[in-house]
Amino acid sequence: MSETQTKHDFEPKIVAYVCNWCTYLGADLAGTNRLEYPPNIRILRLPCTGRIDFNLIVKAYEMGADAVLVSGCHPGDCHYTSGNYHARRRWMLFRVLLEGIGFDMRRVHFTWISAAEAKKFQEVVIDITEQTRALGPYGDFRKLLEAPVC
Amino acid sequence: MQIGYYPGCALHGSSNDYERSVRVCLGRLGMELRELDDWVCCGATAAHSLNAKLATALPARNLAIAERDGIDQMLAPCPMCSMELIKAGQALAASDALRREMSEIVEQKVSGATGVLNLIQVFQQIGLERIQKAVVQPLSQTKAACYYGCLLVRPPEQLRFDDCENPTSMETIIKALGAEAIDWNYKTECCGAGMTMCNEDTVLDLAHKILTDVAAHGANCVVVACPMCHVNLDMKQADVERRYGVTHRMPIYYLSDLVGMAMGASGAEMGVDRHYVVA
Amino acid sequence: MRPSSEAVDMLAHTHVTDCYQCGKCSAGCPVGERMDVLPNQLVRLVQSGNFRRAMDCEAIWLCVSCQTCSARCPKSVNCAGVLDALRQLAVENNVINAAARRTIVFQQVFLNNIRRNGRLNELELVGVFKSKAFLKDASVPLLFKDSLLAPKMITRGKFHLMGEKVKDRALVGRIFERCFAEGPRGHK
Amino acid sequence: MRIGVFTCWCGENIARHVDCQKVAEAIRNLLGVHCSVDYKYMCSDPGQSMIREQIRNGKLTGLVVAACSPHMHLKTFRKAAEAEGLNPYMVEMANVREHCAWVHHDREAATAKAIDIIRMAVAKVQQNRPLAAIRVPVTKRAMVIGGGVAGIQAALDIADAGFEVVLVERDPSIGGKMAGLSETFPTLDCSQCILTPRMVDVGQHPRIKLHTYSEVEAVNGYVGNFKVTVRKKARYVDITKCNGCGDCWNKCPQKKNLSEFDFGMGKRTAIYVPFPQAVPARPVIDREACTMLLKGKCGICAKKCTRGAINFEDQDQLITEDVGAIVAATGYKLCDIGKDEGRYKGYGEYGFGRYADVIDGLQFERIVSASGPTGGEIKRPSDGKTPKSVVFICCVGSRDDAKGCGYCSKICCMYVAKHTMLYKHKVHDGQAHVFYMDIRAGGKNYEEFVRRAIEQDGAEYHRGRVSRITEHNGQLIVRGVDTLVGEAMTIEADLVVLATAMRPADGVESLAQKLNIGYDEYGFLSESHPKLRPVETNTAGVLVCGACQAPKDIPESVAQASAAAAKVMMLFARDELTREPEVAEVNEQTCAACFSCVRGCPYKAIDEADITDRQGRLIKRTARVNPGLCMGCGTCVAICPSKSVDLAGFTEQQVYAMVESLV
Ligand SMILES: Cc1cc2nc3c(=O)[nH]c(=O)nc-3n(C[C@H](O)[C@H](O)[C@H](O)COP(=O)(O)OP(=O)(O)OC[C@H]3O[C@@H](n4cnc5c(N)ncnc54)[C@H](O)[C@@H]3O)c2cc1C
Ligand SMILES: Cc1cc2nc3c(=O)[nH]c(=O)nc-3n(C[C@H](O)[C@H](O)[C@H](O)COP(=O)(O)OP(=O)(O)OC[C@H]3O[C@@H](n4cnc5c(N)ncnc54)[C@H](O)[C@@H]3O)c2cc1C
Ligand code: SF4
Ligand code: SF4
Ligand code: SF4
Ligand code: SF4
Ligand code: SF4
Ligand code: SF4
Ligand code: SF4
Ligand code: SF4
Repeated sequence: MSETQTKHDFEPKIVAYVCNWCTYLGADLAGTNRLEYPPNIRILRLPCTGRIDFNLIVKAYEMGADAVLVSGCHPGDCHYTSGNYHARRRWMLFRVLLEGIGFDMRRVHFTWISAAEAKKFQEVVIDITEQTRALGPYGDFRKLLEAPVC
Repeated sequence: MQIGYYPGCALHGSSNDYERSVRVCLGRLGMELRELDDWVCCGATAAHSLNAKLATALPARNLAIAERDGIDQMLAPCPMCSMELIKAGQALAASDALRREMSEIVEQKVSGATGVLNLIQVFQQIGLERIQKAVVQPLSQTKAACYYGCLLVRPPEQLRFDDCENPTSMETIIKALGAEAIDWNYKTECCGAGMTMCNEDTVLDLAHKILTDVAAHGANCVVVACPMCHVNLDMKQADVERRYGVTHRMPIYYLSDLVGMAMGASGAEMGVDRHYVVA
Repeated sequence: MRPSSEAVDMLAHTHVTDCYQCGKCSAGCPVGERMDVLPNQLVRLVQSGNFRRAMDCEAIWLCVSCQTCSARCPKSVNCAGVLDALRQLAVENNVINAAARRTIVFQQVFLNNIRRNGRLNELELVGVFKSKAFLKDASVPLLFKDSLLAPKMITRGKFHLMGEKVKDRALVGRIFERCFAEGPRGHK
Repeated sequence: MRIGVFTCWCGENIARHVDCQKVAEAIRNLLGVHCSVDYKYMCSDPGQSMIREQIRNGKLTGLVVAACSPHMHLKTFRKAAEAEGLNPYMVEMANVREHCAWVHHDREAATAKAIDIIRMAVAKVQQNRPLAAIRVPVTKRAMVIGGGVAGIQAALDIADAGFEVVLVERDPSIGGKMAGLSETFPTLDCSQCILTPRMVDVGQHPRIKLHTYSEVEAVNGYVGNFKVTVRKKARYVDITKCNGCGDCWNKCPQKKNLSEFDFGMGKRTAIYVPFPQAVPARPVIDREACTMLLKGKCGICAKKCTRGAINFEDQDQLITEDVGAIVAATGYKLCDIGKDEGRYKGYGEYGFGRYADVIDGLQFERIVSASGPTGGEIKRPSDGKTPKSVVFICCVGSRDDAKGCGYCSKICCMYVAKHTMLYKHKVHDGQAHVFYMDIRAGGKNYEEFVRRAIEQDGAEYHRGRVSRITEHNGQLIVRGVDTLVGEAMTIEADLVVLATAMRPADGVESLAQKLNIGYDEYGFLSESHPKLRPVETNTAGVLVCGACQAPKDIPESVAQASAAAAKVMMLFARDELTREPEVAEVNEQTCAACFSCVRGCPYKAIDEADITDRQGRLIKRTARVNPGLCMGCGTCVAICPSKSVDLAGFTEQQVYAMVESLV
């Protein structure tokens, strides 16, 4: 991404890790219902949010993502009984960790979107894209990587 | 043993027979009462009907005095007082903001940590065994109906005292005195205490129901631990009889009366001669 | 305070919407038979916003605050607290059932008595109450009602003729002042 | 790798907003891509033929179909590949329809995104490995836990379909609650008349093995291959020798024990059969009541028994059963409102347990039942008097958040109506009163049934709850309210029957943990989906039916039981189960044996294992995934601190390759 890009014409890159059984299907339904949203998002299908560890999230920023979305089933609705419960617990730790190293928390989003919530999927994507567009490119992430980690 | 003592207006007023009974009885059991210095009225029904803040502030003043004087447990023989003190204490303990506000209003630091006990709980602390040992005149002729009224057990979440639908703690004490405790229906039914002055109809009706059920279940006296219950059942009994054209002649004792008499005190010593209905 | 279900919720520390109208409160109320509007109906009136009827009834003044209704409510609605709140709102909005005046006068006299003495002076209470109630209701018999009892009470030592007073009455006065500072109910 | 990429136009659906030719062009130059073509309808016959031809001719080793959602057609294209000898797990889809063409209208941006999506899929396929579907054999034998009407129905259905069934019942006889009911709504047919023949069928069925007086101790294994340990409690009677003559129990001097079957309304001896129609009709000795077992004195029954069936030395036995599927049908109990039980609070105000004439619904069933302790004559427990006024109270313990139970028990409205009718049919000059909050009678002929109770049999219904029951001279005083007239009311009753809440049977939580299935906050077993998978659980091969899943009446319990049986038969219709091979595997060399994964796995699919040398000496410990149990959620992968677990199909390499392709 060129340094001269202004915030105005900046097109953020957003990576979404989603659960195969809910949010992925929610996105499918958004398609079936022709609910338009900005094309900045790239969806990676995983069996369950339980599969997502934070290295994956960090990896996305490393590859130039300006924001990351993690989305799975509503609490209690997990296809795998309690996979998303484990995910939630880990994210809580992850959050503390990220905040600790000075990570910009406005660039990571966790939501629950069920297979029926096409509208919600659309709204979330629009919302995140706009927010990230306003924030500008996440150039600072490189600096974070280079900073000494205890 | 020493314990803090909050008599409340009733025990220093028309129910001074109750105060005397409590003092004599607990004295005999070696329990010394340390009266709260310069205590104020708890506000009773009037405060919480008319001004919510006052309903906390008045009890808070008393709790503040107790805390200042290092009293960590006190007896409030009137259940109305004890409920108001407990409610205020719990509200204070739960809220930092309220503690600050109330400390300002009553001009004294108050945290709500003081334990408030009713008369039955004090007997429980003394211990059944100790009471039993002190009994010299078992009350073998007594068939008592224990009457708790409403405020000894309700609201249950706050008072956390006995089973609020079928309390038995008074019966346990009565039995230890060699008396019989009969089972009856209206142990926790209200006698209309707060309405004595302004709605006599209600009070007489409730008292009548209670006295009738007591008699129907074969009791020869009623035991209470509340000054208001005593007023309504004892002082007003003649009115009940006149109104409903019946004769109850049912003596009403304070729990401490029976404990005292079982320990050998005379009726006069316990103040029983000052009751309206005499056995 | 304007009557609203939020106001009642706030004053009673409860949620009136939780009530599903089972009537258990009314079934157990010791004075239910005398009430013109039953406790469950009062909760319903609050739910549906019909405050005039709820405040104007006699029932809220017949309630003896025994807490039976709240203790047994399957939805943990503080029904006794709702009646308490309705009483406060009724006084504040001056919608008071005629039959209830006496009760309010009594409570006001009671508080004044404490404000002055710090403790209750029963003789003064009875005296003032009876003259006030007399003025308001003109119910002459009431004036003499307990006078039948009074002599007996005195002979039995049940009345302190002088009554007790606390030492620091000035402080009691200040406590009252502070509690009434934000209005007669103690809050805005 | 030789990857073929096939971009579909989906008619106009994709092509309208994505320039498919441009996409195919852009992809052609990617590393590993052998060919890249676009076509109008990939899923059509000609489309699939073209793909197969390319696989054959181009010797493709990987396939990406850029088209619709994988939930739509991944299976289709994997099948096509398999037909050409290409491992189906070398096929991936790129979702350029639902996630791209249908939601973006800017053609240029949509085309760019489509290219990105396909690049991710190509990157993934490059890391794919051929996988073989996991095949597991099926033990065609089922276990049913709980022998109430639901368990009986499930067992008979499965056995009649030709499979063996092991039925485990905790009590000495099967039959459950229904065996003790009088007549049943909405038809009022005699409960025992319709149930006992079914019980006999179970007892005599050549393919049903019955373990009564037994409980499940442990469950191991996975769908198709469970190993269940059953504890057979000491019965002190050898039922293979016993012929049920009754000489023993007729002579037993310990006659004053409360009968469980009569819910305490009748008495039984220390050696007893729970009821005459019991299956098996063999006695059991109550070890808490028999003086021989307690104090070593008596032994009369053993002397009377001509067949030498009594054995005071009997011990509990553990038996292992191999089964392929398990049906839980453990039913319900009525809550005890006499005392506080954990989260549930008692009803001191109703005096249950204090007043003899305040009873619950099941006790009333025994009083009206022809086989009951009163021979079907309605007599009240305290003094045997015929009650002339009976008050029935609905929703006791149900719909009462304050007492800890917010749900509706669903059947009581119906059985209360039934009780008022049965009462009126037996006591013509009696009056039944009902206090209710709402009448819930949503079944075939149910509303009509309730109306009949009111219109024909004169039951008086009062809308309102009861606040207090007291007793006066042998009369119960019921204080309630009729909110419809707005009046508190008092009824003097000779008998009060409480419709108490239905709760799951005792011990169901521990059974659920053994079976690794869920249960709700009240302890009812959880179905997999309330509408679409109502008898399945989240553990493959474990089914639920009857009142253990939620309050239910007999018709519903039986319908569910047959549904559960059908699911079992579906499983047994195959010799082998194939399971998606997308399961986890532990790298045992690097595993640090921290066992975080063991604790984290929602399916208990990971075990702790020892690696030993040939002499049996421990080399190291490791985690090991049981591929039969693993459902492929990937939780363990994310948890493992040493990165020693990986999930086939979604390996670290695959996922990272996808992210990296996004640069
Ligand atoms: C008062 C009353 C009247 C009713 N009247 C009617 C009616 O008229 N019509 C109608 O349709 N329905 C009626 N019902 C409902 C009916 O009783 C139930 O629908 C039915 O009994 C449910 O059957 P079930 O097999 O699921 O449970 P249950 O009958 O409870 O059977 C469960 C069985 O599992 C056993 N068990 C429990 N735990 C274990 C364990 N861990 N291991 C092994 N075994 C175990 C139990 O011992 C029992 O034998 C009535 C219910 C009540 C309370
Ligand atoms: C307003 C409303 C809201 C509802 N909401 C819910 C809800 O939130 N949750 C819920 O669980 N349930 C709900 N339901 C109930 C739900 O709709 C039904 O339970 C369910 O649809 C029944 O499914 P079915 O297959 O039995 O019948 P149907 O859905 O009616 O399907 C029957 C099919 O058979 C076809 N058919 C009919 N006759 C013939 C014939 N002679 N030959 C060939 N085909 C024929 C029909 O065309 C139809 O396709 C609701 C119902 C209503 C009315
Ligand atoms: S008992 Fe509670 S839920 Fe029932 S009517 Fe009264 S307030 Fe409402
Ligand atoms: S608190 Fe009032 S309304 Fe409630 S039961 Fe008692 S008297 Fe009735
Ligand atoms: S006497 Fe023996 S054979 Fe007869 S029922 Fe008893 S145990 Fe069985
Ligand atoms: S040994 Fe036990 S079971 Fe047998 S007859 Fe004696 S008491 Fe009854
Ligand atoms: S079925 Fe009827 S009686 Fe039973 S809980 Fe539900 S509403 Fe109450
Ligand atoms: S007909 Fe429908 S709306 Fe009416 S009671 Fe039945 S379920 Fe409810
Ligand atoms: S989490 Fe990783 S290191 Fe720990 S036991 Fe499991 S596989 Fe081994
Ligand atoms: S993938 Fe999920 S089910 Fe499989 S072993 Fe790992 S955590 Fe358990």
